[in-house]
Amino acid sequence: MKRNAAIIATGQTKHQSKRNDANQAEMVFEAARRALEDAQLEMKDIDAVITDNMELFEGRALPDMWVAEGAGAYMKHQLKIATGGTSGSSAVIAGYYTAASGLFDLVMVVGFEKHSDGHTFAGMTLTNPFWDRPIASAAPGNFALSITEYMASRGVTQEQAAMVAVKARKNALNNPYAHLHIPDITVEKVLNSRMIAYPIHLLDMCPQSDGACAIIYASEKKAKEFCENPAWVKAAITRHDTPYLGDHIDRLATIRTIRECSRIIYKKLGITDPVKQFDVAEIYEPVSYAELAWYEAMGFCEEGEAGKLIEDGVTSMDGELPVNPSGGVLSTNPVGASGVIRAAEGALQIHGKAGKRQVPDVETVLVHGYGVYTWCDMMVLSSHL
Amino acid sequence: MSVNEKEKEKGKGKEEDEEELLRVSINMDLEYRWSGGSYFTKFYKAWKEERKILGSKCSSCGRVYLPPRLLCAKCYKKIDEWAEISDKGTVRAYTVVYQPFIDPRTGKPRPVPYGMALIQLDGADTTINYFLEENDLSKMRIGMRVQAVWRDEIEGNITDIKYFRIIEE
Amino acid sequence: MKEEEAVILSTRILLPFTYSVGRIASRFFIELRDNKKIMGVKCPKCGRVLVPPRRYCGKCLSETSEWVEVGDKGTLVAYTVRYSSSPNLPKEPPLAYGIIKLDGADTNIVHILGEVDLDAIKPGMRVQAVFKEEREGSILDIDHFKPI
Amino acid sequence: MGLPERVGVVGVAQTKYGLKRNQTIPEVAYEVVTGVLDDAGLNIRDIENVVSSSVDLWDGATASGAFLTEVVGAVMGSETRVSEDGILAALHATLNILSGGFDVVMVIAHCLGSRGSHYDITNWVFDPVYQQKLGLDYLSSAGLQASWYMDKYGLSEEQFAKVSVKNHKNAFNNPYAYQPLNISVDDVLSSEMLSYPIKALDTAPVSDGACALILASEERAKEIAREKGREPVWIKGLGNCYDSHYLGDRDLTECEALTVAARKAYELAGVENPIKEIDVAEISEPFSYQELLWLEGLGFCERGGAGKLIDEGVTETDGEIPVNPSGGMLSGNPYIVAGLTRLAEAVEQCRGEAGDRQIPGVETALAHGTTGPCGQMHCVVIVGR
Repeated sequence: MKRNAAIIATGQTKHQSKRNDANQAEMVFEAARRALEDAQLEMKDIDAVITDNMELFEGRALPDMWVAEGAGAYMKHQLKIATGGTSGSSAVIAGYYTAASGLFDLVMVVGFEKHSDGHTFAGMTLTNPFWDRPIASAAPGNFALSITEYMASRGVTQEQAAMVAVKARKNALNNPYAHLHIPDITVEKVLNSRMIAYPIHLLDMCPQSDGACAIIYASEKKAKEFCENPAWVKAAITRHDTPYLGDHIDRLATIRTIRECSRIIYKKLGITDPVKQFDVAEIYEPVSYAELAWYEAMGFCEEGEAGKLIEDGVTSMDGELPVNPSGGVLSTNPVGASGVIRAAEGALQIHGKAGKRQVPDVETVLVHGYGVYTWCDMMVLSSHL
Repeated sequence: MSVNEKEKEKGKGKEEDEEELLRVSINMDLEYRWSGGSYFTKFYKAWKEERKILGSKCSSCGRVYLPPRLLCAKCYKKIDEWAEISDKGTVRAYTVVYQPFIDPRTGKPRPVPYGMALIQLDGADTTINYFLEENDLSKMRIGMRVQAVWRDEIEGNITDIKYFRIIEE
Repeated sequence: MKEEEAVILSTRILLPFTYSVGRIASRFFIELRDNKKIMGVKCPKCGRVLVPPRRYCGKCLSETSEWVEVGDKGTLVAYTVRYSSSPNLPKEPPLAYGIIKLDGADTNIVHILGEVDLDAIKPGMRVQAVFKEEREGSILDIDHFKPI
Repeated sequence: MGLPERVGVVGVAQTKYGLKRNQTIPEVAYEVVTGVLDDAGLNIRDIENVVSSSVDLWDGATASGAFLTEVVGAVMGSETRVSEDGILAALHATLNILSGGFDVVMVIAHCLGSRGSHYDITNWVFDPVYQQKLGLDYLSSAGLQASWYMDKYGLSEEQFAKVSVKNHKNAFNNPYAYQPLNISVDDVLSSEMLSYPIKALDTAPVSDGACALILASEERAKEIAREKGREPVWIKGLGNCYDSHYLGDRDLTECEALTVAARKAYELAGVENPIKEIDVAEISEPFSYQELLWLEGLGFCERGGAGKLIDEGVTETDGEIPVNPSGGMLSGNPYIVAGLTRLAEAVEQCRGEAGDRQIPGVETALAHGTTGPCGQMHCVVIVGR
């Protein structure tokens, strides 16, 4: 990169299942206002706005035409990013390039989804009608398929997956913005929850949330002006793969996009032992099993050792590498916002503003976004320029 | 009840009880005309007229793809060969879906539960996700053999296959 | 390949959406529905009275809070007469739309013009809201604006 | 001031526009991908990132950018999608390069306008709270804008019709144009009234197609162009600006967002007097009156003065500022693609490779794209030699 940029502020709504009191644009407004307040900025200070969401989940064409006004885009550079489940993380990366372009100093990125307005699962089935649209079964069904393969190839158990679900929901109790707050969560409770698609129990799956999340980037020359501990972007990368579910045999175990992103980013930054060298990871785990698969792909453990990693508590709040102190996607999932939330939560850890979910002395954070069966975005944030 | 519904019940705020908050209903009814292009046209012609399943075969790496497609992404090469694929295959992954959701093709909920699998048809390098006749989990395993059960009337689209049936070989 | 040779699939996307309008628009619609009143909100920063009302002023991004009743009468700023049909039109074409500056508002409102000779519509003419008999709490509770 | 570094356009390709009712999205896209690689003399593996532009509701599928992943060579590659007019994808690709993130980026936009219903889809752009239920779409809202424009500045339907006559005539020189037509002002005036004052021949026909560009950093651009015996065409300035969504909030006759976008682009490009310094302009005009209104927003004349420009032949191919020698959108470019087509045309003009539509001695060209109803968002790009 020719220029640097840092995340200097964040803002999010209290994510919940149904926001009757606010429409889509108003939720975006809430998140944007909070991000401005976090940096003590006025909207006029912002040079560019990037929005993202999933159009067919709420049935909108060019939804930014309506909602970007809530993000303060009036008379500014604005554009909307949409790449499926990775929309949020793609918008985060787009914001980074915008802030590092030398043309804009302060860039607002806002992602949102208002599932209660729409039909998320229906939207997910709108694949190629010549092929699998009549069969496509949205996130639970699609994941369930890949999970039966994954369990067979790696010997992961339902109990181990449930431990991931429990970790996420326990962490969420420390996050006032998280959607699900389930104080009495236990492995038994997860395993006894309703089966939505074998072997996924209801509590193995992410919720569907109404929510918005904003981050503000600053260029190198402005970052220190508005933020004591800017979260500098050290690397960002995207890898996509073919768009048919059936192309990806043993998808979770192989997930070559995450492996490739990790390999490139780790090489660039000299990361040889991610569990030791990252202080926090905020990763995109729509289902408990995915987090285990991503551990392997991200090199947090040896192949097939993900179950042991969660059992040993390595990724819990007091472990060596806390994964998703925010509660993760398993606790909060407004899809278009989820990738932005990962970056916001990662940045909050570096800002030292993560409240009860703060991990001490955070210097390096891994941020990850996931969508469209296998697509991957990755970013590393650091307290050091 | 889903997590969302449960939470809604529990978390019904005081404010919401006192305050009338409105919604507007707008029904989406959009019609689209999709062309099969060169590859789905060839595929469904063979499917309808000869009851054959054809995969796109990359002449460079030899991979056989379902669904048929314009090019092999691995070789970045346009595909012009075809390979005949069996309607029998091996289950690589399976599930039973219990979660209901609206099918946007009809605007109505899709009936649940249903069995579904990723099936590697004999002769293909990729899998097809499709319904299983069976929806009893205890009868499913990875590696089991299945065969397509076709409808009597073949119209030339994917739903001409009713489902895949578990077979013994 | 000739067009008629391609396999064609006609698909529909059928989904019943319900959009929450939010607290501010709810109040606006309730006033339309229950009291046949048209309400705006005032931006605390720039002082504009925004009609229809919203939670934030798009120009200042400040939160609005002060309610102001505006008139049900106003002045036509611009219009069109829509002739070509579309399933989305709330009335059969030809259908006139107007951009209307309501008395006391700083922004305009777009709505349908009715009880009007389509050839005699002129910018600058005075118009007044005509409410539906059966009102449900939506922008269509105003049936149309008529010339006065 | 100028751009921090130079970014060059080293490849352009367009499909012939028209009804491609027998083709799929990958097929339409593949034509311009191979075309643009060939034009630039590059291999698909030379492309470091792809910025595509498409919209789910136009494509009729969720995350429909995925239909491109294989054909743009982004399987295990880097790709993102901007859901706007394609010119914004080019703008975003420019930021990608300026940031130093990539040296060679492909930009591609596609739209099969004939796949869905234009009236239906554009109705879903309007906010569901106040505007969508009124049945507004791009056509009715354009009628409001056009009649207001006539009323305020005294323009006439004849002047709008002249734009349509000019552009359909220009299209005869453009092998990619869909509808070159020999029509008279009377033909336009007597064509079917769609939404007063807009008549059938005042509107862009429904069409299908795609357009692609390759952008590169200064050094790479020079190398790539040298191989083809060319100089790169440089991005000299760009600006993009978003306006309020509610039609009632905007003075639709002033197109303020365009003025702001143009000012930014001119500042970067060092343009002080556009009509003197710009040799040719390609402007997105889905409706004939918009070419005139946008000319005012772009500062080619005083407010209300564009009628005189068309009356006096200033915007004809032999006039002082030829506008849309390609035939423009009125001769048939789909939404989403249109702005990128304008940029491709501007580049061809600067190269001197625009064939029969070439304006002699072009040094500096302007390309314009717009998204949303009544030009809610505008993007201006200045390119030059």
